[in-house]
Amino acid sequence: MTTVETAVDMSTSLGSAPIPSPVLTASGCSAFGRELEPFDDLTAIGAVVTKSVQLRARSGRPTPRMAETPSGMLNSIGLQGPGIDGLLADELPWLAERGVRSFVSIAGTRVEDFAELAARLRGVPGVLGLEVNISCPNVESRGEVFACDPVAAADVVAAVRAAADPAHPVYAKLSPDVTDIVSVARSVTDAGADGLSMINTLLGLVIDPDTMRPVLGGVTGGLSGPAVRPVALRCVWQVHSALPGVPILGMGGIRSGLDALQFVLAGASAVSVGTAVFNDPSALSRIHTELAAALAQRGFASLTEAVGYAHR
Amino acid sequence: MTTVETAVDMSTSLGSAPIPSPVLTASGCSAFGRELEPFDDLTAIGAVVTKSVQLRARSGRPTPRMAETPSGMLNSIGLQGPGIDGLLADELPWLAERGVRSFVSIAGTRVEDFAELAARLRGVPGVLGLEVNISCPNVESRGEVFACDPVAAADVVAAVRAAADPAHPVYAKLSPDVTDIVSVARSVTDAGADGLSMINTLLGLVIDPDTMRPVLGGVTGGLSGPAVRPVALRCVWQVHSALPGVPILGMGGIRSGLDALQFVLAGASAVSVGTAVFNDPSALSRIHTELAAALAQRGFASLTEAVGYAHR
Amino acid sequence: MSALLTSPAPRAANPPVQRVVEVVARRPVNAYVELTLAAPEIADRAEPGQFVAFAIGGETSAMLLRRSIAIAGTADGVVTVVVAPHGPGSTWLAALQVGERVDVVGPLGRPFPLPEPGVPALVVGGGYGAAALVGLAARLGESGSAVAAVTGAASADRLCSVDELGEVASPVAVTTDDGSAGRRGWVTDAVAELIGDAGVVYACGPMAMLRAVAGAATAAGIPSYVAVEESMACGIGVCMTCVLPVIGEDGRTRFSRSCAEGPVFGGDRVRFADVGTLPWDVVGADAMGVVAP
Amino acid sequence: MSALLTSPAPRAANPPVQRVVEVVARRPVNAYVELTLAAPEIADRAEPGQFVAFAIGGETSAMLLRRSIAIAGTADGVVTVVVAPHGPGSTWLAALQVGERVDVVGPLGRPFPLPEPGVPALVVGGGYGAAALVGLAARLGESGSAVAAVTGAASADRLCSVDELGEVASPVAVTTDDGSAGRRGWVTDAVAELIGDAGVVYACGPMAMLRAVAGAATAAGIPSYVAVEESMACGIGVCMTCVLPVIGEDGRTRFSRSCAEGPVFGGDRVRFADVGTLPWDVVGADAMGVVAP
Ligand SMILES: Cc1cc2nc3c(=O)[nH]c(=O)nc-3n(C[C@H](O)[C@H](O)[C@H](O)COP(=O)(O)OP(=O)(O)OC[C@H]3O[C@@H](n4cnc5c(N)ncnc54)[C@H](O)[C@@H]3O)c2cc1C
Ligand SMILES: Cc1cc2nc3c(=O)[nH]c(=O)nc-3n(C[C@H](O)[C@H](O)[C@H](O)COP(=O)(O)OP(=O)(O)OC[C@H]3O[C@@H](n4cnc5c(N)ncnc54)[C@H](O)[C@@H]3O)c2cc1C
Ligand SMILES: Cc1cc2nc3c(=O)[nH]c(=O)nc-3n(C[C@H](O)[C@H](O)[C@H](O)COP(=O)(O)O)c2cc1C
Ligand SMILES: Cc1cc2nc3c(=O)[nH]c(=O)nc-3n(C[C@H](O)[C@H](O)[C@H](O)COP(=O)(O)O)c2cc1C
Ligand code: FES
Ligand code: FES
Repeated sequence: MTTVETAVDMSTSLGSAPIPSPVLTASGCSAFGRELEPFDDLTAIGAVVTKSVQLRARSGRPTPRMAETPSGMLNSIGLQGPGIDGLLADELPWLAERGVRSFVSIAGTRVEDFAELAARLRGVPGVLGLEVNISCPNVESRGEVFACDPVAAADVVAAVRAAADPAHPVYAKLSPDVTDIVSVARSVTDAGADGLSMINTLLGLVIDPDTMRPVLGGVTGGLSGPAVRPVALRCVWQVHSALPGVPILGMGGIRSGLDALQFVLAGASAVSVGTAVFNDPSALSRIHTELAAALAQRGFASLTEAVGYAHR
Repeated sequence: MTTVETAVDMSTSLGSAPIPSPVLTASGCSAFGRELEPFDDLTAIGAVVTKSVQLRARSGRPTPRMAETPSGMLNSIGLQGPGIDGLLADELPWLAERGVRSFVSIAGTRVEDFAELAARLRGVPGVLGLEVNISCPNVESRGEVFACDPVAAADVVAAVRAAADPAHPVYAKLSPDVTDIVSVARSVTDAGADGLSMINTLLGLVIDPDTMRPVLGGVTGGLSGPAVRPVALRCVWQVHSALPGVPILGMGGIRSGLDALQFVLAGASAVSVGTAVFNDPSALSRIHTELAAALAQRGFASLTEAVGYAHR
Repeated sequence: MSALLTSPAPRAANPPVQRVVEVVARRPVNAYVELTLAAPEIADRAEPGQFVAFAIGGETSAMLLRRSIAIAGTADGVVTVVVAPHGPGSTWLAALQVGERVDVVGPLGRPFPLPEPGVPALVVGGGYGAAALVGLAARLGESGSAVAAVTGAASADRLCSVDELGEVASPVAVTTDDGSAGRRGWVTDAVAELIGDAGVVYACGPMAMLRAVAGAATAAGIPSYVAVEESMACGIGVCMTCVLPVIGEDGRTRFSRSCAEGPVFGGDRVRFADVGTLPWDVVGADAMGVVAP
Repeated sequence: MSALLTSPAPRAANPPVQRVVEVVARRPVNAYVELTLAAPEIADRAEPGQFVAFAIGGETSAMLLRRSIAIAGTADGVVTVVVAPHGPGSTWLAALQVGERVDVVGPLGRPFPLPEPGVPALVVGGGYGAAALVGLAARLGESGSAVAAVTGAASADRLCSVDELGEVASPVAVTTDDGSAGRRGWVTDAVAELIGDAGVVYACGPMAMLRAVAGAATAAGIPSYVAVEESMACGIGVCMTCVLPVIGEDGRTRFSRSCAEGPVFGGDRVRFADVGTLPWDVVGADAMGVVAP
């Protein structure tokens, strides 16, 4: 297997930032990386995509925060986290000291929040770039989610791109819960996004047959896991065919190297593994190995050759 | 079990049309009912929702037409069917002779097609009402799907309601692939829909790791099965809270009586069972029995008492 | 009006049933696994050429779709199938142990139509496809037909039911692509030699083989019946995923369901070259926007 | 600055491992099933109070989330767990047979902190929760503590590890809600009688019981440690689904992860009454829009 692997050049990049592996964590599915240390070599994966951080520390929502669903799960964490100060003081240094690359996910409820976060992250050691989680309610527009409105999404991305470290690629993370994901993708790339992360969770709901009420404290939650993989692949496919030049960080139900391969063939130049980590904490390393082997078996000399190959 | 069942009044209605059971087939998942005869008492279920019919006979798409996915499947049949003449000549009489209620799904690519189909179905024996499958490309608008545009969807529904037998309730079948399903629901009910069927499949894609191309001849396909259940329940929940007076035929991943119960509690007054029939051809009868037992265990005297109960 | 050598296979005599049945015997056969199921109601109803459809992985399985498997044989109260572990579903099936229970629907599909008594027959099986022909060959023998058999596979370990065929047919020609058993080459080589004595040909196996055998039979003016394998979601005729372009009694081509109008089709009625495409002359192709050239 | 009787439980000495292990013994115990796993690396690392997390249903399973199960005991190379069949996941676990293999991660979570040598201890177990206390009681005994035990359940068939506790603790008081075994009533009745002699209390079982026992201990001015059960998606600390409002060293309440900061918490640090709510004084509640009353 090892020989098979080393035959394939697995290096790729996030915008301008080179990474040795196309396999990354997914925001919110590996916290800030520490807990995976017993299971994965974090310096070998592409990057740790950190849990979306906001300006202030957040408690997150009351429990229950999750429900298992067929081949997936529903979550409603409410972005529990330390806030940007805690991130800069504790989490990012821990990763930097160990030589682990971080791709920092930022979130907010106002355009200015996003911009301020981007500014605070300028020049921070170990930070490769930013993933902008626009699947958040926009307080200035009756709580409509930024990602569901091409204009609001573009405003956020433009503000972040302007405020961010010029060396930091800015990826906009898209929601699949839209009528036309290509128009959102086009709008945010026009606004300066260097790449696109897709997909975030689908809005879902589960009712507890015993209490006869929604399981989640937040009523609705985000659906993730292999159940959503066909939707994620469709989004990556549509956006790559419309905007072939835009790098895509693909995710949504990736559990194996062959799942990751589907995303690469559809147009993703890197992938995030989220829910699968809950099932298998060593999924990241395993998927890297399986993907390398799958590429070798198919005669690819490098990962980049396979990106978008299914559109040929 | 039987005693438990008979304790609950399972009768409900599709708009003005009363039915003895809330469990129906899903359009396209039981053809025209015949093949289920060895497995289910078709006169005992709510109705057979027939495969969407168009004006002309259709061959459907080339194979491959399906791909299995985690807890679901992707299909791209292309509405193969006999056309309205064949339906009226062969299929509906077969159902009527046996006293099986039919709820006829109609589809088209132009508003006039839908209206003509509705007119052709006036006063046909055994036909309870119409389900309008607006998840079809609108040839008059660059192939955009009717269901994804509140105005186009309303045009179809208004035309169908005007042309249809006044005794036939008209249900509009909504697609989950929209940014705001409530606005589509509102628009079609304002246009005269007597009820809403939700959800149709989600647009998805699967790539064959061997051919390294999309599995389906049609490239993308419709995702169905338990994988999509949380999305379907969310749609039913959102629409029932916004439009509590509008009857909902709920569907999407129903496999057991407890799954059906979730839809009822979320606001559905009847349910369709689709993909689960492929897994278990006797699913319809089983789910009716399981749902009746579940309602009895929870102290409901009738199904209707439980409709929307989770919103209390 | 059709100038074809075959008529469409008629419906089976009995409707299918759905049962949860026990595995009463399990036997590895080369690359395959032979499972014997206690399923009297299916055994009584089944005719050669029909198949069963298994639910996979139990209640908590992520695999919803049934897997179709040809009936290899029936005896008092039991049904035998031969499973080739391929992907997750057939691998799960092949791993079933004696005493375990599985949900099965059958018998499904249309059986092989039998010729007039005494008409000499040639049965041709590829890989595990040979298993499905043993029952047919026996039935043909009983009705007075002389039965010759050809069975082939890529290699010796992919051959199947050679001994069983020996008991009900003769000669039995065996071919393997690599020569690891029988004669080196394809079944079609052996078919070419034996087809002259046949009044009807039956085939079961990979699509490419069916196409070649049907072509040879039709060229020789001999009717042939093939049992096809198309990807199936339901197996009972309700989903329309399993269609092939097949020429009907009226000479018109329709997308016919392999599970309901098949799996047995007249070899000269399946438009093998057009599988996976939408020819303009298929009924309803015009409504799909396909225009005659 | 905190006036509480307990300090937060310290981290475990060893990191977890992930292994596919074999079931080497299976024993039904009343309503439960005791599984023994050949897992030397986990056995060597585990400390009382920690748990393991099992993957459910294999490759083709529709259940992605691991199921957390307390470690009931460890002996040379093996780990023992007691599973109560409840929903699909625990039912699948409980059905595992000797020789079958399962993917397990552990040991996870923080162990019970041990008192100064010689401090008398009371261990209180509810239902299968008692199993997790056997190893702790033994460890306490070795370090010179007198150990009393209370174990209770709804009915006799839901009791667990009574004999095992008898070997490492005395007295062992048994209660059942229906009086079908031991004394009729709740564990709290027996706890009330024995708590006076205890310098520290340990409890494992349903939340309601933990709340009552912790309340009694705190009221008596005795430190208590409880092992909680919160719904967990990952078990390793990365998903944030398993949080409870817990008072920290600094006296401030945070949503703490049961899997990483727990499952063992100081009984006077868990705000049982606020579980499932978002109190205004939880760190970061203000950012959620919750304002002080
Ligand atoms: C009428 C009929 C009779 C058959 N008889 C036998 C038999 O006797 N022994 C045997 O081993 N196999 C037989 N097959 C093939 C068997 O159904 C497939 O090998 C099996 O479905 C593959 O499933 P999988 O999960 O292992 O593979 P996967 O590739 O994971 O299957 C994925 C999906 O594709 C479908 N699929 C994949 N390959 C085939 C195929 N060759 N034919 C039909 N569907 C396929 C599956 O049903 C499933 O829905 C028969 C198929 C048909 C249609
Ligand atoms: C630290 C810890 C230790 C545990 N120790 C044991 C033990 O020793 N023996 C034992 O039988 N059980 C134990 N449990 C409970 C066990 O994890 C659940 O009973 C089991 O997860 C239920 O899964 P299910 O699929 O059977 O039920 P379902 O209700 O179908 O589970 C659905 C989801 O809810 C979660 N869930 C349901 N009930 C519980 C619960 N009580 N606690 C946590 N999560 C739950 C499941 O993990 C799953 O994600 C423990 C739980 C935790 C957190
Ligand atoms: C428990 C959980 C928490 C998540 N938190 C975040 C988050 O904070 N920010 C974000 O952008 N996405 C978040 N996501 C979405 C994932 O990053 C990912 O987009 C989605 O889960 C699909 O990938 P998967 O199927 O591999 O999990 C979260 C997902 C889960 C399951
Ligand atoms: C094979 C297949 C064919 C379908 N054909 C139709 C159709 O013709 N018209 C329609 O409105 N919906 C069609 N659907 C969608 C179903 O009616 C249903 O809305 C969807 O599958 C969700 O329900 P389920 O998860 O129970 O299958 C089809 C679904 C499948 C799987
Ligand atoms: S497999 Fe469903 S119609 Fe043939
Ligand atoms: S279960 Fe995932 S953080 Fe505790």
